[in-house]
Amino acid sequence: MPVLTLSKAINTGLRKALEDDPRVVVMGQDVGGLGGVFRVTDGLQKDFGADRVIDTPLAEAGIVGTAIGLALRGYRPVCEIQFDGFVYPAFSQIVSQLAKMRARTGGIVSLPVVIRIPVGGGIGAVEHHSESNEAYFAHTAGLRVVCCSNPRDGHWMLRQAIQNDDPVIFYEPKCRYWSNGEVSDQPGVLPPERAEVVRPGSSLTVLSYGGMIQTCLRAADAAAAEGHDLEVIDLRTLSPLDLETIAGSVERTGRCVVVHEAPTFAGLGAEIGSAVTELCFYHLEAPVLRVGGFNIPYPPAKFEDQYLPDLDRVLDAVDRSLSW
Amino acid sequence: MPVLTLSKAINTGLRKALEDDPRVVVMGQDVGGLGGVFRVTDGLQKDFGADRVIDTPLAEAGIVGTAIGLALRGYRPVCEIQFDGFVYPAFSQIVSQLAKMRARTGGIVSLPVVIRIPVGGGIGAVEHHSESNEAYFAHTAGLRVVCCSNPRDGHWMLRQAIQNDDPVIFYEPKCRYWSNGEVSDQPGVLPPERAEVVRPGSSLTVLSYGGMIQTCLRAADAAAAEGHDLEVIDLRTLSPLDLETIAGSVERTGRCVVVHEAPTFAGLGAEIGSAVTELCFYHLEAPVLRVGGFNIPYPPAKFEDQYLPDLDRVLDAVDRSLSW
Amino acid sequence: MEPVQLLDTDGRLRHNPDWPLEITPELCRDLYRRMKRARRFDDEALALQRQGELGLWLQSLGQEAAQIGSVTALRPDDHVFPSYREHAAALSRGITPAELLVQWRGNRHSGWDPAHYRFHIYTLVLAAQLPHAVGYAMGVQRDGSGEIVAAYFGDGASSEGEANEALNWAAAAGAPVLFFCQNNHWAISTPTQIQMRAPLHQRARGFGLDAHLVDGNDVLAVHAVTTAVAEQIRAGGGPALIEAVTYRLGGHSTSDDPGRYRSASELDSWTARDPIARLEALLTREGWLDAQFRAEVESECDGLAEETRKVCRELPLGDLGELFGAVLTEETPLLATERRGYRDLVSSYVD
Amino acid sequence: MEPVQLLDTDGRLRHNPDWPLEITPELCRDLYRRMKRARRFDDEALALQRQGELGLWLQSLGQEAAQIGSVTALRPDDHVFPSYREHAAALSRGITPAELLVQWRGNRHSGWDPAHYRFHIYTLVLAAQLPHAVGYAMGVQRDGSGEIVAAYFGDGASSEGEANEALNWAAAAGAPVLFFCQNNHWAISTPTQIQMRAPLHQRARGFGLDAHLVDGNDVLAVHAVTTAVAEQIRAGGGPALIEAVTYRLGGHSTSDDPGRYRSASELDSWTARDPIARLEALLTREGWLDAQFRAEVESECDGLAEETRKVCRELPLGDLGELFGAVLTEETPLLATERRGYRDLVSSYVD
Ligand SMILES: Cc1ncc(C[n+]2csc(CCOP(=O)(O)OP(=O)(O)O)c2C)c(N)n1
Ligand SMILES: Cc1ncc(C[n+]2csc(CCOP(=O)(O)OP(=O)(O)O)c2C)c(N)n1
Ligand SMILES: [Mg+2]
Ligand SMILES: [Mg+2]
Repeated sequence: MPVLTLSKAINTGLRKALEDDPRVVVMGQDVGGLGGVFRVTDGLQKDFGADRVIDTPLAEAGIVGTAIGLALRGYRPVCEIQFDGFVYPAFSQIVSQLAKMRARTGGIVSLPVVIRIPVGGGIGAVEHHSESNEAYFAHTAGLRVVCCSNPRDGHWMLRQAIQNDDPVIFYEPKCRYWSNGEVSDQPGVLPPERAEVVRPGSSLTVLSYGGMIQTCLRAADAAAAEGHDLEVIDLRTLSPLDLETIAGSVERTGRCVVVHEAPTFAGLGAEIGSAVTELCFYHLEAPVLRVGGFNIPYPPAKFEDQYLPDLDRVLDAVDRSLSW
Repeated sequence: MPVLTLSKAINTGLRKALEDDPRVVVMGQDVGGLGGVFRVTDGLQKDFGADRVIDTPLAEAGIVGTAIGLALRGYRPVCEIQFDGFVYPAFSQIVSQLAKMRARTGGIVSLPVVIRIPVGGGIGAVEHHSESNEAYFAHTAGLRVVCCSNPRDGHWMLRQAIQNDDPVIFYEPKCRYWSNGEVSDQPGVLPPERAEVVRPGSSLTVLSYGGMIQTCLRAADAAAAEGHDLEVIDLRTLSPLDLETIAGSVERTGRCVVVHEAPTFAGLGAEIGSAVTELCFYHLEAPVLRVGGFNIPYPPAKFEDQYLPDLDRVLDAVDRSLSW
Repeated sequence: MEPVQLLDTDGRLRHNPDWPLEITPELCRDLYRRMKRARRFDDEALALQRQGELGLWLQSLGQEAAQIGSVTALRPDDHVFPSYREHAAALSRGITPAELLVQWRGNRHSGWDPAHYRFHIYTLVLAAQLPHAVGYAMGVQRDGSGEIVAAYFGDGASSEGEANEALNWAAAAGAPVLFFCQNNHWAISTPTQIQMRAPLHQRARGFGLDAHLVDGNDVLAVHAVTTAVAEQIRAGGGPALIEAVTYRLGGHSTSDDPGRYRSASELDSWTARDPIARLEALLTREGWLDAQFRAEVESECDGLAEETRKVCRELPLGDLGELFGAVLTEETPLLATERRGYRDLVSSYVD
Repeated sequence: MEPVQLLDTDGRLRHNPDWPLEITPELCRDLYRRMKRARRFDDEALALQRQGELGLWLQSLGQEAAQIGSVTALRPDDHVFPSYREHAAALSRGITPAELLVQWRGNRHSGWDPAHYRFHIYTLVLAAQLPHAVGYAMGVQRDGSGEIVAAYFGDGASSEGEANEALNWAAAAGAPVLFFCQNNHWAISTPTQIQMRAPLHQRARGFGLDAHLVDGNDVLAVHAVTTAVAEQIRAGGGPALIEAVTYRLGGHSTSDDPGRYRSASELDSWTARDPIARLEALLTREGWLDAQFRAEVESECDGLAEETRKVCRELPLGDLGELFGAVLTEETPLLATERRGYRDLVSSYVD
C-alpha cells in the first residue's frame, strides 16, 4: 500500500487509465510539458505522447466542446479545468450539451467525459482561484458530481469516473493536493455511489466532503473531549447523494450539521437539509444546520481563514444543534 | 388602472424607464425592429432610437460583457436574453464579473445592470427554451434575483430593478406573457424586497413564484372545497428571500409546500426548505415538501404538462403534508 | 470578392476554370431531384405546422442549393454536424421524414441515431455544435482515417464566442473540418451588418483557414467548391471554411413574422434568384428535363409528401417515464423514486 | 510580415517613413525613466514575494517597452482596461505601489479607483475585460466624447471565445477601442503555436479591424504606432489592434517554474533583446544619458524601491466584516445576520 499525495494519487490514476484504455485522452491547459499547474498530469505527455495528453488552446468552452466531439467519436476524454473559477466559460457546453446529450437522444448517445476541477480555497490564492461551484452542477440533471477528499479516493474514484459512461464532474480539493494517504492497488469495497462513514458516532451526524473533511474530523475530536460523539460522513458523491447512508445516520443521531466551503444560500447543504428533513422528520431533534462560506464572493486570501468554515464555526453549529 | 398583458406591462415599464432616465439603454438580440421575440420591446427602438434600444450581435457573453462596460461608463443597461437556455454562454460574465465587481472593488464600483430572462415552460417550446435556472443565480452572491408573476409586478418590479444600483436577474414567466392584469400608475405599498401573500389562509403555506402562482391558486381553490385553507405566497424576490414573510406564515400554518418549475434537486425549494426548517422548527407539523420539475432535463413539449407541477401534484403534496 | 458562380441567375453555365466540375446530366438531375424533394418536404412540414400537427417549423426554403450542393460533395463516411435548419441536407443523407419531424412535433428532442447516418442531431444552442465538430475531427486525426467532418452554421451563429473558438482551435490543431456557413442574410430579424463588419470568409482566413465565398443559390458552384475543398482537407490541408451566400425565403420560424423587419422588394429580389428555378432553367435549356423525368420527380415528391403527412400524424409519442432512464446510464434512486411517483399519479388518473 | 521597428536590437535608429515620430531627447528620456521605474518596481515586488510579503507576483519583466510605449501614447482621459500583468502601464499612469501591491498581498481584490485613474481594475479571468472595454467604448460613442479605450490582453487570452466576440463586436459597432496584445510567446507553459495558426494581427484584420504588428521590445516603435493608431480611432476610424511581439523574461508567476518548458537558449536570446538596454544604447550613443540624468533616474528608482518595500508591509488589512457591506448596495438580512455572527465569533476569541 504505497503512500501518495493526493496529487500523485490522481496522477497515477490517470496513468493507469491511459494504460488500460487507448481511448482515454487527457486534455487541458498546460497539462503537457508542465504537467499541469498542480503537477497532476506530471510526466504523462512524455510517456503517452502529445496526441493522448493534449495541451489545448486557452478556451474552456473549446476544451469541453471538443471533448464532447471526441467522446462522440468513441474517445474517453478527461479534461482538466485549471481552476474552479475558470469553468464558467464552459458552462453552456456543460449544462446544455454534455449533461443533456443522453436525454436528448433518448439514451442512444452517452458521453463518457470527465471534467477534473481543482476546487475550493485554503491555498492563499487570488480571486477566482478558490471557488466552490458544485451546487451549479449538482442542480444540473444529467451530470454525476463527485468530490474526493483523500489520496485513495482521488485515485480510485477517478478511475471509476473514467470508466463510467456518464459525464462526471470530478472535484479535487486543492488544499489537500499535498497531503499523504495510502492508496491500495484494489478499489476496496466502497462503490462510487456511496458515502463513507469516516468516523462513527452517536450524538450528531456531520456531513461534508472534499477539503472540509479534515476540519470536521478535528471538530469531532474536539467535541469528543466535551463528551459528544460525532459521526462524520464523507459524502464523496454529491449528485446523486447517497441518502441511504445519510438518512441512516441521522435517524440514529437525530441531529445533523452539513459543512461545505461554498456559500450556504442555495448551496448543496440546502438540498441535504431539505432531503434529510423529509426523510428523517420524526427523528430530528434539531433542524439540519449548515456551515459554509459566507454568502459573499470569495474574499481576498488574507481573509479566507475567517471565511471558510473552521473548527470554531463547526463546533458552534454542533453546540447549537445539541442544545436546540 | 389600465389592464395590460404581462408583455405589455413590461413594455410600458421599459418605456417609462427610457423616458425617465437618459442613461437607460435596452439591448439584446432582435429587440429593435422586431420588438423582441415576445414583443416585450415593441416600438421602443422606433421611439428612442437605435442608440438606446440596441440590436446586438448574437453573442450572450458579449451582451452582458458590453453591458458591464456601459455600466462602468455610467449607463444603466437592461439586457434581454432571448430565452432562458441561452443565458449560459454569458455565465462567466454574470457570475465572475457582474456579480462580483462591487465586492472586488470594495464597494467603489456598482453595476446597475438588469438582465431580463423570459423563463420557464408551458408554451410548448423546443429544447433549451423552457429552462428554469434561477437556482444558479440565487446561489451567486452579488446578484439580486427576482421573478414577476403578473402585469403589475412585471411593470413595477422592472422599474424598481432598473433604478436599483445592483445587478438584477429579472425573470419573466413566458407562460404568463399574454395574461391580463391591472397595472396601477403607482408602485403600491409593496417594496421590491417583499414577498406577497396572494391568498391568505391558515392550514398550510404554499410558496411559489412566476408561472406556478396560478397553479397554486387553483390548487388552493380545490383544497378549499375539501376544507383546507391554503395560504399562497408569491415570493417575488428569490435572492434575497423575504424570510420574514415566509416564516411568519409557516409559524402560523405549521405546514409548507414549495412549488417551482425547476428540478427540485439543489433547487431554490431546497434553500427554502432548509431555511424555513431552521426558522420554524418547533412550529412545523410536517417537513417542508417540494414540488418541482422532475430531475431530468426539460422534456419535449408533448410531455411538459406532465413534467411541470400541476394541480394534482401540488394537491398531492398538500395532502401528504396535511396527513404527515 | 465575388462569390464563385458556375450557373448565372438565368441558369446559364459560366465558364470557371478555377473550379472544374464535370457537369453531366446525371449530376444535374440528381441534384435537381434532391432539391425538389427537399422543397416539397419543407412545404408539407410548413402545412403540417399550420394545421397544428407540428409545434414549430423552421423552413429550409431557399437554401436547398447550399445544403444539397455541399452535402452531396461529401463522402458517405464523412461526418456532418448540422445546426437546426439543415432539413435538405438531412433528407439528402437519407434521414427519413419521420425522423426529421418528431422533434418539431414535440415528441422527442431528436429523431435519429447520429452514428447511423453520420449526421449529428440538431443543435439549437447556436454554435455549440462547432467545437463538437472540431473534437470529432481530432478523433478522426488520431484514428488516422481518411474521413472529414462538415459543420453547418448560420451567419448569426458566427458571432458566438464558441464559433470563433472552434475556428481558431481547428486551425491550430489542423483538424479536418469543413465549416460551412449559410449566410442567409438574417438571424431572425438581425441583418448581417449588425453581426459583423467584414465578411465571414475573410475572418476565417484571419484564423488561418482556407476560405471561399460561393453563390449559395448556385448548386453547381456549391458542389464544385465543396468537392474541391473537401478533398483538400482530406489530403491533410487543414480546416477550411465555405461561406455560401443564400437567402431564407421563409420566416425565421413559423412563430416569426418577417414582414416586421424586411422589405417585400428584398424578398422579391431573392425569390427571383430561387435556386431550384435556376437549375431548372439549365436543365430545360440543355434538354435534360424531359417529360418522363419531370413526371418521375413529380411523383416521387408526391409520394414523399404523402409519406410526410402520414408519418407525422402517426409519430410514436412514447411516455415521460422512459425519459427517467435516459438521463444517465443507470437510473439514480432519486430518479427511480420520481418515476414511480409519476407512474402512480398517472395511474391514479386512469382509475 | 515584419514587425514595425524604429530602433534596432543594437539601439540604432532605423528610418521608417510609415511611422513618423519626433524622436527627441525629452521623449526618450521620459520613456527611459518610466521603464526603469517599472523594472525596479517589478524587481522589488518579486523580492517582496520571495520574502513572503506578497502571496503571488506576476512579473512584467521584459514587457516594459510594450506597456509604456503604448500607455504613454494615450491621452490622460482615454480609458485603459488591463489584464493582470500591466504593472508598468499602471505605474506609468500614476497608480501607486501601494495600490498595485495590495491585491497580491491578499488584502483586497483590487487596489485603485478605476474611475480616478481611468484605468480599470485587473481582470484575472482571461479575456473577460475585452467586452467591458467594448461596452465602455459604446458608451463613449453615445456620449460623443473624443476619448478612446485601450484594452490589454495576452496571446493566450486571444483563444477565449470572449476575446473574439469582443473583436467582432467592436468592429461591427465601430467602437473606439484599441486592442493591444502583448504576444510574449507563452501562456504559462503553452507556446503561441498551440493557441493559433495565424498571427493575431492577421485574425484582427479578418474581423475587419485595422491591425499592426510591432516590435514590442522597441519602445519607440510601440509609441509611434500606438500614437498613430489611437489618433485614427479617435478620428472615427473604428477599432484597431496592435500586436506587440515581446517576451516574458520571468516565469508566468512566482508559482511557476519556466525551466520545465522553455529552453535556456530561448531565454538568453530574449535577454539579449532587453527593451531597456536597447533604449539605453540609443541614449548613450546620442549622448542623452549624461551622468546627472542617470543619477537622477537612479535615485528616483531607489526612492520608488524604498517606498515599495515600506508601503507593502504597511498595507492596511481592513477586515472581513467590511466585505459584507460591499456585496450589494444594501446589506441583505442574510448578510447582516452573517456579519453579526462573524463578529460575535471573532469577539468570542478575543474574550
Ligand atoms: C445561444 C443562442 N442564442 C440565441 C438563440 C435564439 N435564436 C435561435 S435562431 C437565432 C438566429 C440564428 O441565425 P443564424 O445563425 O443566421 O441561422 P438561421 O436561423 O439564419 O439559419 C436566434 C437568435 C439560440 N438558439 N441560441
Ligand atoms: C478563463 C481563464 N482560464 C484560465 C486561466 C488560468 N491562467 C492564468 S494566466 C494564464 C496564461 C495567460 O497567457 P496570456 O494570455 O498569454 O498572458 P500572459 O500571462 O502571457 O501575460 C492562464 C491559463 C485564467 N486566468 N482564466
Ligand atoms: Mg442566418
Ligand atoms: Mg502570453
